Amino acid sequence: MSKISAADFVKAFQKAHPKAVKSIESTDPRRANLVVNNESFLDAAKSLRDNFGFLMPVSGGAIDYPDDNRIQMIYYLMHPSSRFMLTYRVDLNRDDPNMPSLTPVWEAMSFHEREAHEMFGIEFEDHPNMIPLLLPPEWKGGHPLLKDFKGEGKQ
Amino acid sequence: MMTEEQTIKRAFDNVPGSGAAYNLIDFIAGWSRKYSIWPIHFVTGCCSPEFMQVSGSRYDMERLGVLPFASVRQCDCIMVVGVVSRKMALRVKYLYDQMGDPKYVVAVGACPTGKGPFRDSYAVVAVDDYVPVDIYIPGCPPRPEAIIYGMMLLQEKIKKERRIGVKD
Amino acid sequence: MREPMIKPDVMRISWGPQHPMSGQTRILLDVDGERVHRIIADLGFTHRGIEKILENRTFFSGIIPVDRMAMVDTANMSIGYVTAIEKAAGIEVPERAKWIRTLVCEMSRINSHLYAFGLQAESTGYFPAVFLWTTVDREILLDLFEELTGARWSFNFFFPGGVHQDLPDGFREKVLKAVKYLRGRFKDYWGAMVENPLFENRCNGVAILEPKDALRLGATGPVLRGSGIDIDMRRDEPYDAYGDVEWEVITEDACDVMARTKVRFHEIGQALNIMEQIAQKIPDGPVKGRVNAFMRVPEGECISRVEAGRGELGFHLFTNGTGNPYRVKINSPTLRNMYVFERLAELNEVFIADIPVIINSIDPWYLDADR
Amino acid sequence: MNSNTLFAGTLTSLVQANQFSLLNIPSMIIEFLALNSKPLLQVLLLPGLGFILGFAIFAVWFERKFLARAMLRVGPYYCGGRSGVLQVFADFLKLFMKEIIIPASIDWPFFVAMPVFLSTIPSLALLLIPFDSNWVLWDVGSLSLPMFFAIMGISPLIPIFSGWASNNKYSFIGAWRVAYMYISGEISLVICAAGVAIMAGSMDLVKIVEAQRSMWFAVPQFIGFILFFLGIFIESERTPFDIPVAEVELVFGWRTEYSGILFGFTMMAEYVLFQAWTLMFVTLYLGGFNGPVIMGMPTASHIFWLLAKFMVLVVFIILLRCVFPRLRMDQMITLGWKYMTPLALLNLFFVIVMKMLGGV
Repeated sequence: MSKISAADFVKAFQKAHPKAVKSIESTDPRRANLVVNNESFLDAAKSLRDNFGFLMPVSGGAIDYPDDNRIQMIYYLMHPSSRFMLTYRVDLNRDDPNMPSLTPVWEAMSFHEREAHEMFGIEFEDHPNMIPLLLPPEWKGGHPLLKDFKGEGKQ
Repeated sequence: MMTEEQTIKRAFDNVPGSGAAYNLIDFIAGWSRKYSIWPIHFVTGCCSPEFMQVSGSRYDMERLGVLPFASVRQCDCIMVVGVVSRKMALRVKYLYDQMGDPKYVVAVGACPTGKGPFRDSYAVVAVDDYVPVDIYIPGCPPRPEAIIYGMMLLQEKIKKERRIGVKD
Repeated sequence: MREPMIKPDVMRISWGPQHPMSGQTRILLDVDGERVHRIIADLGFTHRGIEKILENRTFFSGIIPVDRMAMVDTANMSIGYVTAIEKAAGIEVPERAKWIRTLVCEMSRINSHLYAFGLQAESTGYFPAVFLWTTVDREILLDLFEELTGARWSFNFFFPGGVHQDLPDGFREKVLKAVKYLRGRFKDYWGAMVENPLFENRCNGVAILEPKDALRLGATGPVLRGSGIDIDMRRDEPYDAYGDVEWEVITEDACDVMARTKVRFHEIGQALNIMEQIAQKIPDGPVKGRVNAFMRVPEGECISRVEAGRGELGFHLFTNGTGNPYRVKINSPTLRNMYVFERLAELNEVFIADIPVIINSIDPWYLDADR
Repeated sequence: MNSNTLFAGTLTSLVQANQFSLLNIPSMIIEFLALNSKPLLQVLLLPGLGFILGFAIFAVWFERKFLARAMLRVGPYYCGGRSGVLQVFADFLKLFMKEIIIPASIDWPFFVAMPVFLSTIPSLALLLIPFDSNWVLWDVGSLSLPMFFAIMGISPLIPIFSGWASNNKYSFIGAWRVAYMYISGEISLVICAAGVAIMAGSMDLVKIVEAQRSMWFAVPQFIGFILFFLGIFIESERTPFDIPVAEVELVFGWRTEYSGILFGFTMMAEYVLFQAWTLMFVTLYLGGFNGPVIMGMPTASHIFWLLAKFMVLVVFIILLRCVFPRLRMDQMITLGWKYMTPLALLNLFFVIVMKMLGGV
């Protein structure tokens, strides 16, 4: 896999997918942030893997912004030869958070999507095995990492 | 448990010297149980490396006859080592139920005792909501000396136990 | 678990959480005789909600639960969080404090790898000799930790802006002595484990993880480097004094359990080198800056990535100008490696007897996977 | 007197000899004891109960203390005056007074009966071992070697039955591991023993021992010696062949479900098996009760020599426990069928050639 710097990647991706990109920036030679539209999310992910060489999934997680009524889902990807990290993000509607699963693209995102599902209530379409990862199966207390989670335990 | 023992006792109560015999049996049982505490290979949380050090070479709990065993059927003691989450607490209860009768529970560390550093967590419970605990050893993690002292307290407790004999 | 069985005539074994080799997780195995067709990991038995706890605590008191994420690797856990806070708040760390942090982190790494060896030896049925030798040798490190920080395992020694105490008198000589002793001991371990033919039988060629699979499945740490890919956060994103001391990234090309064990062996060698260099040429100066314990961090986000004993540990810290973090996302190494472990049965022919060996070659610490 | 009968005079013959009356009973008992003092001593002490129990108690204590030293620690210490000698008694008494759990789903008659057979069957085989030329408790003449293997052939069935009866997945896998392991391990042992019998010209264990007066069979049959030594580990399920009870893989193998004193029996059975096979090894290859040959002169044969060789071997075998990891099941089967059995046949071939050339 050829080497590419984070700044070059930013330019190249913006050129390749001008419509998909909501915002893209590289604040640091080892970091790049990319926010894409909801619709072109899956295609952009496939392009990242196949054309840009982000072969290595690192992690995935979400963050809740109740004031803006959105949940941002973040995937952490690594470029194995040039060793910079891309945070690949998408904004979801907080009332009905659903999005296509990236498990078909990066297999190892399975655990992280399961975690985001139970912690934030995000529905992932086409996830092969959506069962709780960390919380007990009989858990009924809601989604703990949402900002309005108050309860402790079963309710 | 208690009722069965009481009927046994009632059957021979009129025989002279039965109290002494019961006390003798209790003494032997207490002695043997005291020196042969077999805790189960079971870790619930993060005090496990300290528990490993205690059963390891410098502190060597086998001096007291404490020998960890693999299967719950053969064990006498659950050492709840470290934080107990909701998912794990059920398993602690299952294990306690599966264990053969003279059975003891030792809570090692601050987390099973109260909730320790995770006091404000939604997923952590105190273990004594689920199983009865004999000895609490506080600390995060407790020092090896504290764990050994806790086991010695358990030994004292077992030695004084009167299951069929005359209770003081 | 609601997952269906892969074949109707296999037996599903529940392995743990009470099992001598399961640790704090449950593993479901679909076995046909001795062959394992499928591994399913059931995590979450030590889920404490650390990410939620951190949101409700100040930056300083958040270090305490982060410290307890991996008890054998405490320093490398808290260094990640502390580095993230320093980046977000723009705090400068004195040079000497950086060197002391590196020293403690490397001691912690040795501690963690010793734990891995001990269990690796035990998982092959080697219980008596090697497993308990590691406990003796770990005491050497624990004594050093205790002298330096006051606690054996969970020292909350790092904080944004420095470390709590300077090195005590005579500590550098003790470190050099310990390094010399441990070098001698590791020759013993090498002879007893890597060069023992029966141990080689159990480990060579077991659970092969090809480099492309290692990348695809997101392996990290010694598992990734055992597959021949040299990614090490200490070199790629140097933090603390790693840029100033001489060491090298270890990789092995065999891709199997033995390769991962050897990576850990050599990493201990490198860690001993680093410890020696630090003890010899640590600069003078203050060890802590002037930092408000109830500080407010300006709005923003930052990612810190450090190399813990088990692999890359990342903290994604979101701040909103208050005294608490807005959200902390912890990318734990064990969660990534557990996914690799789940898939290893499909990539290789795995027997029941290999399962403990493979688990311990992954070297999981479920408390950091579950958070 | 028929050598096959155990006791010199049975009770019926005593009753016939003295006219039976109640007053005669004490004198009859005394007479019985006097006539049968030696067999009684054998049953109670040397090859019998005392030896088996004493060895099991000693070996458990010794193994725990000795392994503890190898692990750089102390081992049992406080129980029994700073030495831990009473540790085994404490464990046994505790197990004796512990609740026996019989789960609802198991086959309980088998489950309860098997631990009893587990230690009695190897003890039966142990009675065939000659401790001296006239110190054989169960003297079956030229059948003693086949009889030993016949009885020992039954012993692996017991773990298989108990593993099946336990109705536990780990026990079940452990039970089938026992089956695989014994089949692949025991055949080569029988072939090795056949080599010994051919060389000695008899299947009587006493004659086999006496044939080794000038030279132990370990020297001409070195391959068989090594194989049989491996066989002790396989048959008594010791590391590196403790595959059926592999603690880190199957919780306790076929012993997982046993609790209380039943588990105590399974623990004891391990040592009885160990004892029987080690004694057999000494008898077949290390000259049994023969003394060592010093300066070309054989020393007097005595029961002491057997026990001394036995104890040295036991210490050595326990020592080996701390240096080996465990083998995997497929490696064990490969070892048994690809290496041990052909080598045992090679050994047998050498023996036959030597016998034909009249070398021995």
